[in-house]
Amino acid sequence: MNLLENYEELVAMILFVIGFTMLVFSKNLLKKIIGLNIMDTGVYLFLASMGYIKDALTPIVPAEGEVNPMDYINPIPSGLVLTGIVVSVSVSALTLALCVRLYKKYHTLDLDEMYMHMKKEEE
Amino acid sequence: MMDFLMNFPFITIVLSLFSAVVAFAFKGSRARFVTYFLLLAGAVMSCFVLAYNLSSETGYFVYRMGHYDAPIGNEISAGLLEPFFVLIFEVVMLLSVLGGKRRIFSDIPEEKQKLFYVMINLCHAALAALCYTNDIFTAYVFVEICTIASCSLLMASDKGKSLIAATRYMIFSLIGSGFLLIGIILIYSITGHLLFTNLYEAITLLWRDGSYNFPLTVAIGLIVSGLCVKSGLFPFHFWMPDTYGTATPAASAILSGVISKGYIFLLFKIIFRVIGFDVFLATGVQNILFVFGILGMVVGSVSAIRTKNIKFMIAFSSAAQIGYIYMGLGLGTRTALVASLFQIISHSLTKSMLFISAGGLCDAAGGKQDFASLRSCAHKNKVAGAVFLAGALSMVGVPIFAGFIPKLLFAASAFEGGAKMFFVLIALAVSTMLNVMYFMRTALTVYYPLGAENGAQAKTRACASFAVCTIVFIALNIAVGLNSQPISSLLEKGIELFMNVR
Amino acid sequence: MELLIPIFRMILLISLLVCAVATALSKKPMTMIIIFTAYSIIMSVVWVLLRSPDLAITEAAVGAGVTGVLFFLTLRKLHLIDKDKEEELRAANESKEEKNDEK
Amino acid sequence: MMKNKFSEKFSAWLSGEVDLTEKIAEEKRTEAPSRISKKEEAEETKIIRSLEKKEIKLSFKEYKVLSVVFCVILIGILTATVYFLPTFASSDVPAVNEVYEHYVAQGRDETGAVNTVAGMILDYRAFDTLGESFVLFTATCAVLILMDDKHKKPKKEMHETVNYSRDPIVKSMAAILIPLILVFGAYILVNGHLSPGGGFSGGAILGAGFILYAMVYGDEQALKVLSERKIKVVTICSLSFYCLAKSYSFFTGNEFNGVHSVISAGTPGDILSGGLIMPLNIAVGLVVCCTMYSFYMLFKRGRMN
Repeated sequence: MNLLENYEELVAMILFVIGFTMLVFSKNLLKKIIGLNIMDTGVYLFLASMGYIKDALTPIVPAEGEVNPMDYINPIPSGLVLTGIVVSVSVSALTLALCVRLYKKYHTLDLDEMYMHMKKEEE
Repeated sequence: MMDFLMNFPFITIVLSLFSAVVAFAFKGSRARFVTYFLLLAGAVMSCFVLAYNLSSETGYFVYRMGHYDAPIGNEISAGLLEPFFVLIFEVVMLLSVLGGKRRIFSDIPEEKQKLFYVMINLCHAALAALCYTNDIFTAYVFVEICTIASCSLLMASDKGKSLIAATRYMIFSLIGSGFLLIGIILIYSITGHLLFTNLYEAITLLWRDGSYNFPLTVAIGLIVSGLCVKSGLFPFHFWMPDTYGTATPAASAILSGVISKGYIFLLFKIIFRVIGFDVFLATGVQNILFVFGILGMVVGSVSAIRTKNIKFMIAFSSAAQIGYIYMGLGLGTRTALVASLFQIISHSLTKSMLFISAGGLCDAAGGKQDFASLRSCAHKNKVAGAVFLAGALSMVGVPIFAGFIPKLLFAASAFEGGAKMFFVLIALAVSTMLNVMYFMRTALTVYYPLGAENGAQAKTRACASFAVCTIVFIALNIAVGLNSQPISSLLEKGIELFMNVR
Repeated sequence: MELLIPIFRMILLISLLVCAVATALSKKPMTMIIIFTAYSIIMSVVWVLLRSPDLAITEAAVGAGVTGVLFFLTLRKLHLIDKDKEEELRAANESKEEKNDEK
Repeated sequence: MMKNKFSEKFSAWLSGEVDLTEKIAEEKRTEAPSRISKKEEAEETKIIRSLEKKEIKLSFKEYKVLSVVFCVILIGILTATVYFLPTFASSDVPAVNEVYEHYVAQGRDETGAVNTVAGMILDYRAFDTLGESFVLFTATCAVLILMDDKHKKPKKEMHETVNYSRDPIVKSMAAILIPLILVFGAYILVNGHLSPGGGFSGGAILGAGFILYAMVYGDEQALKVLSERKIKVVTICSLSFYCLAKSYSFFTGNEFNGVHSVISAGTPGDILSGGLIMPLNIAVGLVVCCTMYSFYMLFKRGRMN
């Protein structure tokens, strides 16, 4: 119940907002893509810090014997983040490819400028 | 033996994923037939699942994906609504792909047509998974597949315009995905569950307890707004005209008729099965949806009047129609919810029909989309003109067509809505008026009597698959319009299941 | 030792924030991407501190490795790297000329 | 007069010539309705276009202001949310519940995987992971749609790449590093159920190794080793295997089908244990590796051959 104790989550949320701002505001398409990546890592950091337990170990259990769950961190967020990282790399590859094609066509990375070029072309 | 039918939802999903790989392995146009076959098979399987659920006692079953039960493993579930909507989506996709076949050949470079069909398979898989899933993170993964695949449908046309539209669509979709993801994770962090059933229990308890009400409200708001951005509710509808206007007709029909509806269905499922409708009403998010829905209805229609491009007009009309759906959700009464679901069905059927027929009209006008060059082109392509007229009548809400029923239900539900009644009725009246205006204008334009100067032009022959598909579209539309009673009672039962059976 | 780890964690988090802001503010695409790669590497160390080595390996290979390579290839396709180089070369030449003049 | 004007306007709009909102164009038309010379028409369209442009700019501006406000609100809301969330690193959070306990305490015996994360993503929640590998497949197809210029004539690259294989430092370093990277990737891939890592990390490392190979020895050489055909075959086989294997385990997972899975978990800790986890890890790893490598090739060359 405290902002100072939850500093990890706070940083994650700030990263999310920075990324989001870049994704929405910046005119440069490359910057938008980087913003997307930062936004996603912010979310993943938030998720992974939810699974962290103080003084607990990596969830690789010994091959034999009883296992006390409290000795290990929560494996669920790790699995979800793993999925998320792969999703975000595929999305950024696709967006980068779009970016290359658009630059070849319009010689700019600004979406508004491209729009203008397109209008001109139509006329 | 009957129990074997319970495997069908999972078979639909995995088979369509598998068929995407198979279509990728094939050379040339054989990928097309894989897609047709899969959509047909999917539709048949959905029929069986629906029949099974209608005949069974509970009308609902949960299927384990793996060897472990609910909180540990993953599962999918099917009630009455899920197979019904999957069936509608499959039929619309099949008809759009068949009807837009000729334009797919002419719009998309030959070597990319195979990949276009691969993407349709993936869209199909993702939509089926979105409808059937019972796990919130699985829903996110398949939302991403749906996003990438639908963006690829757009950019397959390989023109500068469609690439820009695809980029815009992608950016809006990614904003939506970001919101959805962080909402899901907030919910996970305060409940510790990912499966719908357990989430519902945990959230109901938490809400009664009251300790996490603020994060819960924020999470619900983020999930709802993420899916709203993706489906194009009013303040986020900027991407719609470009996206739907520049794609090949089959792609725009699928994007507007199926994919945005898939997101809306997921939203319904999350609201009823995860959040619980009582908690959702208590957060007050539905009032925001109501306001934006009504604004969307009016603003979308006004924009549709102002535009000069037929496809942009249909796209803006889409924005208006999606406003209806959210308005129903915002009203929150039982009749309004049925009306919203009915609106999803009728809009899905009608809008894809309009896009396909607009493609035919534009072909007849020499590939141009503005009204001036579309003048009297319905005489050249009679089938497309007739279908467009039927679609317009359905959109406007003429009885016997499918579009009439949701408007009737909305008007009926307005009287249960208390203070919101006034706004609903006014918005319905204004929006219908505007609808009539722009569809009348289009119909008058395309049926403008042939003058001396353009009367001599040759008639373009409509290809057979186009004619058959569009006729099936009209037949379906009228069938839904005439048999509204069984469908709306099915929807009502489905909502009952959504709310009460877990 | 007990005290050092939280401090290390804080330092890493602050540098994450600094990197994120720096990417947002940088003008040259090249700088932007290099800082972003650094951001990914710091992130993978953060994963190790959060006891998720799976994520650390994946982030290092995917975030810093493959995504970085894809960004650089994009820059190369857009001929933005060469522009920077040309400018540098021009600047170097000018400074040389200035030196020559001074001589 | 007013009525007349409006009806004229309306009929013009009906026939698709003008928009109701375009006042200037409308007035011009009414001024000289009898003869519209080409020049005037051109001027008219110019005015309309400039108006449209202004409108676009204006809408972008409004949109920007809206998003600034939106972002500020977002920061506030999210910070407030963090304030209300459970404390970081404590074991008293909602996420530490029976699901977590089950995964850690019984995961080893039920799935046979010592690495709980691998057991979780490939057995308990395998449907997610199936979707995830298809995200990669979708992205590969999407990049192929965008970048594949196979059917156009290959253009000569403006800036010829430096051939690093002649550089003694790069060459000897690559000769040491590439086998190491590949072996490390394979190790992580195969040991996914025993140690940290698994399909995604191992596959990404393998892919990075192949990318390094292509960078040092040139694309042609790399394509001789890992050609387009091979990549296609490997991707298709791995994904099909994944689909079939998971269908089998989903199908047998439900009792009413009357079929029981014959795959046993094996002895935890052995290399051949964990049932389907190791083969699935390898399949996922191969898909990831091929995807990363084909991303590189498509971005670098614009084609895969």
